Amino acid sequence: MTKYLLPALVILPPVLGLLAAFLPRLLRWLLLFLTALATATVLVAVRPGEMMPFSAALPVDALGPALGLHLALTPTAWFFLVMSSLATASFTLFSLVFNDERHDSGIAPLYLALLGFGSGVFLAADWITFFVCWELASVLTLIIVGHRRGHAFSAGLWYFALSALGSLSLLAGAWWIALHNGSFRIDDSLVTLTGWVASGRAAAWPVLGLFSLAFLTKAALFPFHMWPAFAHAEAPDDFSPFLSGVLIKYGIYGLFVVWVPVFFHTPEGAVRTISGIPWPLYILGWVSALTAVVGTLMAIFTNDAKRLLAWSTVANLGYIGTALSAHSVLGTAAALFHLANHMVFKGAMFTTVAAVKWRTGEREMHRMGGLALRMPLTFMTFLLAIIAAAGIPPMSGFASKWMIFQALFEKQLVFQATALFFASTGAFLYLYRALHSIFLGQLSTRHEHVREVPFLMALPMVAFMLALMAVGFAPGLILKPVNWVLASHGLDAVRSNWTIVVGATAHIDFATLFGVFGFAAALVFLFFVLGGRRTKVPMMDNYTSGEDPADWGLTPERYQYAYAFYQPIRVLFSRIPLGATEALFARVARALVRTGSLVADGFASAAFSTWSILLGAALLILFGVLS
Amino acid sequence: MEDAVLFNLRDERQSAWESVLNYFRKRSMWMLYYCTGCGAIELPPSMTSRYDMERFGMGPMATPRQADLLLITGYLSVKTLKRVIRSYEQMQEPKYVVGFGSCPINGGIYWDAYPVINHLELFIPVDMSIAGCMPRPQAVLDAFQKLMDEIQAGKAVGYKRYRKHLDWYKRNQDAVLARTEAVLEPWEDPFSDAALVESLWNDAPAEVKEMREVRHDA
Amino acid sequence: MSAAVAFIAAPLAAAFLLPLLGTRPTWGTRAASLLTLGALFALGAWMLAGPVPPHVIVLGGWRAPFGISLYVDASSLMLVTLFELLALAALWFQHQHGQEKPVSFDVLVLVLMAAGAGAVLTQDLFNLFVFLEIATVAALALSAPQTGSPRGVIRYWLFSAVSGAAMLLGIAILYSGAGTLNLVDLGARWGRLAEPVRWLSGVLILLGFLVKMEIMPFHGWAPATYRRAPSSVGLLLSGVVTGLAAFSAWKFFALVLRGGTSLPPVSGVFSFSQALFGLGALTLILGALAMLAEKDGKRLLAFSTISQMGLVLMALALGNPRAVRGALFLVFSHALGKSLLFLVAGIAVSRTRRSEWGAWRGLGQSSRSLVWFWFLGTATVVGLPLVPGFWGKLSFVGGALGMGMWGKAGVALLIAATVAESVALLRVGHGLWEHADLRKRSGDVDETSAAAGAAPACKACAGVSYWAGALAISAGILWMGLWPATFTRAFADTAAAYAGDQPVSVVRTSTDAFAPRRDGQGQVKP
Amino acid sequence: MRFLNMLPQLLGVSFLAMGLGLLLMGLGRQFTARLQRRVGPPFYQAYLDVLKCFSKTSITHGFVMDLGTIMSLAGLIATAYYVPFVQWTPTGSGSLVIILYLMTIGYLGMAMGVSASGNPQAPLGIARALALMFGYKVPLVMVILAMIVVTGSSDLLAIANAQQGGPSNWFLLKFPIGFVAVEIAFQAMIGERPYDMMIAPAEIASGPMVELSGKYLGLAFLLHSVQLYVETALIVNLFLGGAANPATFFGKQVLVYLTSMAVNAVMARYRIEQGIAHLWKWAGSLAFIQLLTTKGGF
Repeated sequence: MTKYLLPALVILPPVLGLLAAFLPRLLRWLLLFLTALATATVLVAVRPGEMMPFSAALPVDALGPALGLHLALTPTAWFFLVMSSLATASFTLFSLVFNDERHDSGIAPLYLALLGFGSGVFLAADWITFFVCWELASVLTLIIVGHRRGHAFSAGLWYFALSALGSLSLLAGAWWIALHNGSFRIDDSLVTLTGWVASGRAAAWPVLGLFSLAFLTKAALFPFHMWPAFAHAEAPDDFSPFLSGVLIKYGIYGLFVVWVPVFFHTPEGAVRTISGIPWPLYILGWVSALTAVVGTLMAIFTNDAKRLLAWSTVANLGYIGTALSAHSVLGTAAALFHLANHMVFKGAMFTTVAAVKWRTGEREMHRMGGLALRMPLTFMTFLLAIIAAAGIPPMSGFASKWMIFQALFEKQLVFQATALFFASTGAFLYLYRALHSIFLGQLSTRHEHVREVPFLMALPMVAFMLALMAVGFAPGLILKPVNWVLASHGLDAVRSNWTIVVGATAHIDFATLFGVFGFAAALVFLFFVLGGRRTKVPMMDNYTSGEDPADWGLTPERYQYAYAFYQPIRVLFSRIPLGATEALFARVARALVRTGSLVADGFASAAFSTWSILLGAALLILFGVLS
Repeated sequence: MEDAVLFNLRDERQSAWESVLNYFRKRSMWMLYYCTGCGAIELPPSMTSRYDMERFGMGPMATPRQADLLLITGYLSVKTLKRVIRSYEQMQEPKYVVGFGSCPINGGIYWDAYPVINHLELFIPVDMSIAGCMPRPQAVLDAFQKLMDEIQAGKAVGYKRYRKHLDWYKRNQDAVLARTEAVLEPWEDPFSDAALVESLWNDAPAEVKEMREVRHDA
Repeated sequence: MSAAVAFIAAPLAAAFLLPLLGTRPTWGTRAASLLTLGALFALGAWMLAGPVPPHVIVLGGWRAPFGISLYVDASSLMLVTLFELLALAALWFQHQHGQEKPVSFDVLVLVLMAAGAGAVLTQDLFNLFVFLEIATVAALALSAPQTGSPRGVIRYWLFSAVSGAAMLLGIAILYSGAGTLNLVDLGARWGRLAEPVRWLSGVLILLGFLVKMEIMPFHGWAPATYRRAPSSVGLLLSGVVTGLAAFSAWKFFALVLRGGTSLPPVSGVFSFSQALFGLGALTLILGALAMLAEKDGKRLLAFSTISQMGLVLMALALGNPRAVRGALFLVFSHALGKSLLFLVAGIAVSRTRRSEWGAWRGLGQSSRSLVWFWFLGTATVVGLPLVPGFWGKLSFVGGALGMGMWGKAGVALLIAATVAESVALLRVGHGLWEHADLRKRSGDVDETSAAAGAAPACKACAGVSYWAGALAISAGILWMGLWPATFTRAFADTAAAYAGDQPVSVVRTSTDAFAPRRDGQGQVKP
Repeated sequence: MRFLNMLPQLLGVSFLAMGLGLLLMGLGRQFTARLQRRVGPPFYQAYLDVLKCFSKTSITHGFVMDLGTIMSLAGLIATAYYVPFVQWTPTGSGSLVIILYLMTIGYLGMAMGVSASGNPQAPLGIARALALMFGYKVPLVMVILAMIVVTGSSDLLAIANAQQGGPSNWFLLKFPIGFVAVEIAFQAMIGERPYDMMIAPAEIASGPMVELSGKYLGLAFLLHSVQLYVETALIVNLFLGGAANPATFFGKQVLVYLTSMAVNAVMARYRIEQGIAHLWKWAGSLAFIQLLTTKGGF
């Protein structure tokens, strides 16, 4: 029975997806939710060691290396799978209600299939299985994101083009190694690759580069950082949490799986180091830090709520990449920890934004405002999520950010740390902006009658809030599994218990942190109660220099500061070409199309063809005669 | 309990706790100055190094929400009255009003101008009026000192009067603010008619009247 | 097992007999031609169901190298069966959706099939040439538009004429040098030929193949022809004609040039295979780029074919077993996928009367199948996982990476071209899917498509032929994608045989029997 | 259990922070008055102001405003628990990362509370404050990183302990460039001129505080006082070697604050983008130089 559990995780959801295509709307989404829930339950119940690896050879002989469906539940895969399936279960519960008659995006069958291939990415034990799942997941994402119209499709296409570029490179890398060791198995090829790196073989670097291209594009690290802003923003609203919370982590999973063995298990001195760090990691560190900075700045300047969150995802992937590249136990653990946290808080944020859009139909932030009064639970979820996202104690995000900084301090990567602090401060800016523009300020008259989300939709939100607080209180909840992952890679554990984490230059008791904040809050609440009587006044009763707003036709919509919120910063950055990479890509695309049209129109002309055939033949013959 | 305090302001005895609070209130008066008239020119010297209002804990504030003290620094027209009332109502209790110069008292030299309000006390309670055209900073500071004494003594309770007799104040305000509405017909100027003003005063609650008499005596 | 002869004989016979039923198309003529193709497909399927031991059929009792010898094995049989399937789909589709054509159309398709099967099966270079020429002439006649500019066809004719002449010249030179035209025989003697002979004949014969495979810069005829020809003919051109050209080219490479890579570098600079590889790479990438810019749906598909053939040529030029296997896979997957795309394009064109893909927007709203089939075709052509193209590309990448810098550069180009190609094809697919109301809003409404969308004439409805063809092709795609083992094994066997293992040695023995006598004539130095 | 034992100390530090902060404010106003040749308010003026505020009635625009206001002061007070006072903190930890991030929750609370008021001038002020934060956080962090490199600890207690044994060991002498950078940043952190654009009473009606009345204003005052306490203590611990007794410690805090007030008294206000640019240009480059010379490379 357990033998077939792994393939069932991969194959059953797509089959169910096919089935779901013939079901009525509600049942489709119910099936999706139940599948996600079942996956999560199964994975939480098992331990990595208990699962037999699954292997079924595909009779494609005569290709050289054996092909087949090889699956294994390594601790790393288990960690990623548990985190992502728990998050996915919440997202799909939200989707179940979200996709009512009016909002049905019809993606449930594809979403189901995606769940299976997603699990396949984590479970794959050979590169071909990995590639197949990876590529099919990309295609499904393209369809899900792009099946709507106009913008959405170009967004999906951006995503797919980059993804295809990366995944084909991955395939090439896998082959490169397989040509030498005759195996597509991931562990075999990593052993070989590690050996190459250790022995200083030149081929190691292009192979590593080919692998990394796939992961870097998927993880949206610089200079591939622009696709989430399109794809995550244009995806169906209830799918964006999955896209941003789970799907983008495949890239980090790949980086983790390939880079950790290669750089932790090569002897000292085999790879040139910069600042005590192998040079590829050092470069990755800077690339990630740059990603964090650029993502943050773009998020500050955007006015579209989903786009803002997408850029925030990019920035967070930057943190994760920087942590991973610190080349230490602490950094690796911090990367995994932050990744898990990001799943929750970004999932929560996208979910709340989806809920708001569900109720109001708005996405542009300046068209909303004051919704905290109408959707208090959604507001609280968003608030806790941004506290976590900005890395503010006592929510979960602080714990992982603290570890990231500890890792950087340990290696004295102070300039990267500065970049991350910069990004982190910026994160506070754009997150507050989102909070303010959506939930605070004046309530638009159009949204007078907006109601809170229904119970089933609120359920995942409550789950997110609990998770954020629980992890903020006891980071050990995540750090214990992280330690298992580290152990499986032969690394030391992070020194921690449920609530205390020991870093390189300091240690923190998160329970105390939680407690003292609670105490301070209680004290201040006492002051608050002791103070004079307070009266609630209407929102438009404001200081207006003595003017009566009604006199000059002021409406709540106009009495809201939300558009071009950080104009001064924009002015400061007006000289810095933040959109340069995007423009460059667009320019390359235009040049390609121009070349294409030259080929299509020019080279295909009769004159050109005739002359080319005559000239070619003449030259060849002449050449032949001469020789 | 609040209401009990309000009943008879003459006979009110303040609790010890209230008098402690009043100490803080008098020692930290934050002003909102409504610089409509010439009195505004007296404030900078009062605030800056020469007379240094800050030594009494007084200072300017940006919005009525934060302020304790509303300064009406000169004449008021009908239109500015509307703003004054809104600002006054946005201030939080306890709050005090000080009228500068003759204009808030009786219109001063503008007493017969059509847009000018002659009796500020008809519309909002005034806790202290400073005679003069204009009063010099010495007089201004003197008035503040007196106001502080009254606060400590629990006598500067215009805000309570306003709350208690709100309907009377509102009626007066409405009567005059009606003139800010656009009209096509020329109207009788009610405030040039001393009889109307007097009739408004005749309807005044006793304790408001009494305040007026006290003022006149002074 | 001479049943394989039927693939050549039966369509030819049917083609001769068909006009007897009348020159105007009737129910009878249509049924007859379809039945012939159907029967041949069934025959192929039946033969493939059992084991197919490789064997040589010598026609007319003449032994090699003098007679027409056919070499039948699993791969060639599969290809021929596939051709029959495609022809069946194309012809039925034409009957139901295309403009009405005279019986000669059916005759031409049958002739094309006979020639195609002949070219795939034959072992003789001259026969190969003849079959290729017959196929070309048939295709040429098929693609002549009834109305509109014949420019494309004229260009096609020009190209085929020149290349045919060149090929014939090359064959003549080769014959004068080697004294045989049997491919295996030629292979045995190739190394002993004088260099100028090898060179001249090689260049001229390859020129013929290159033109038929639409390799740049000899592709000029293709886009114009595809655009003007009916979609069913596009299907045949793309699926059958290029496919058989590629397969024949491979035979020439594998049997005569012995693996392709064994060509000596010319003057120490450049070898044939490198030149071919370069041309293939150029075709691959430029074709894909052209797709990005192309506005016309059928020309887009033409460039896709061009690009794919570039890849096939690259793989053949590498000559590495993995690469060759990839090339064969690609020939199959391309034939399947492109046919599906042409079927969809055919429906789209017949509905909108426009071949610009921009005009096809929103068609998928009324019939979703167009989108799904387009998507499946795209997946097959660009090689998404679990469709045949994937196995082809997987194999190619493995083969190419083992070939040094050239191979690696080829892989890089493949990646770039695949991305460009998928973008171009997916864009069209999404256009099919897009809501019609969007079109109105964005302002690029054209009245033809709007009118067609409003009330499609019943002639333009997706009929049985479309569904049957598309489903059959999809089944083929899924079978090949999910169970590639059958094909891999067949390709491996064929490649091994061509590389000089037992099955072909039967033929070679017969060749060797004559070797001393020819040797005695002193034409060839041992 | 450990936490319960901690409670009295926490309470003490809470009042200490508020008390000393208010005292600093009073002294600062007195000092400014003296600079301007005025008598000025008494040194205990700030206490009077706060108590008066709490004695007044107030308005609220909804639960978010209450929540935000409470959250803001709670965040700052919690920060004070991690800032060493005379080489001691009630929590036993002086982690700089906690201090830097815990302070942020105060700002978030404030920002949330005031923007819930619905007055657009409040978020306008907050936007300026946050933009300014963008400006001063980076130089500050760079200097702190330089110290972490040297001391090998990100615990403020350890950093203060490393400077024991007389003024010659103070990091003021070891990191003179960094000290200048932090002083500039400090001016922006406490929002004094030339960096008081987020308040700008005549321009945006005191920005964040525009709708604060009564106890809300009182809490904002306390917030500012705790902020002053925390930030001056931060500088004292970072550069002036902490102190051996409370009086010395407070004396150093006063010194730091009065320096800043002296600058405040003679400067005019920057525009917001000028302010950020100035911070990045001067404080930023000084801090960068400091960090580069300390680390000796990237």
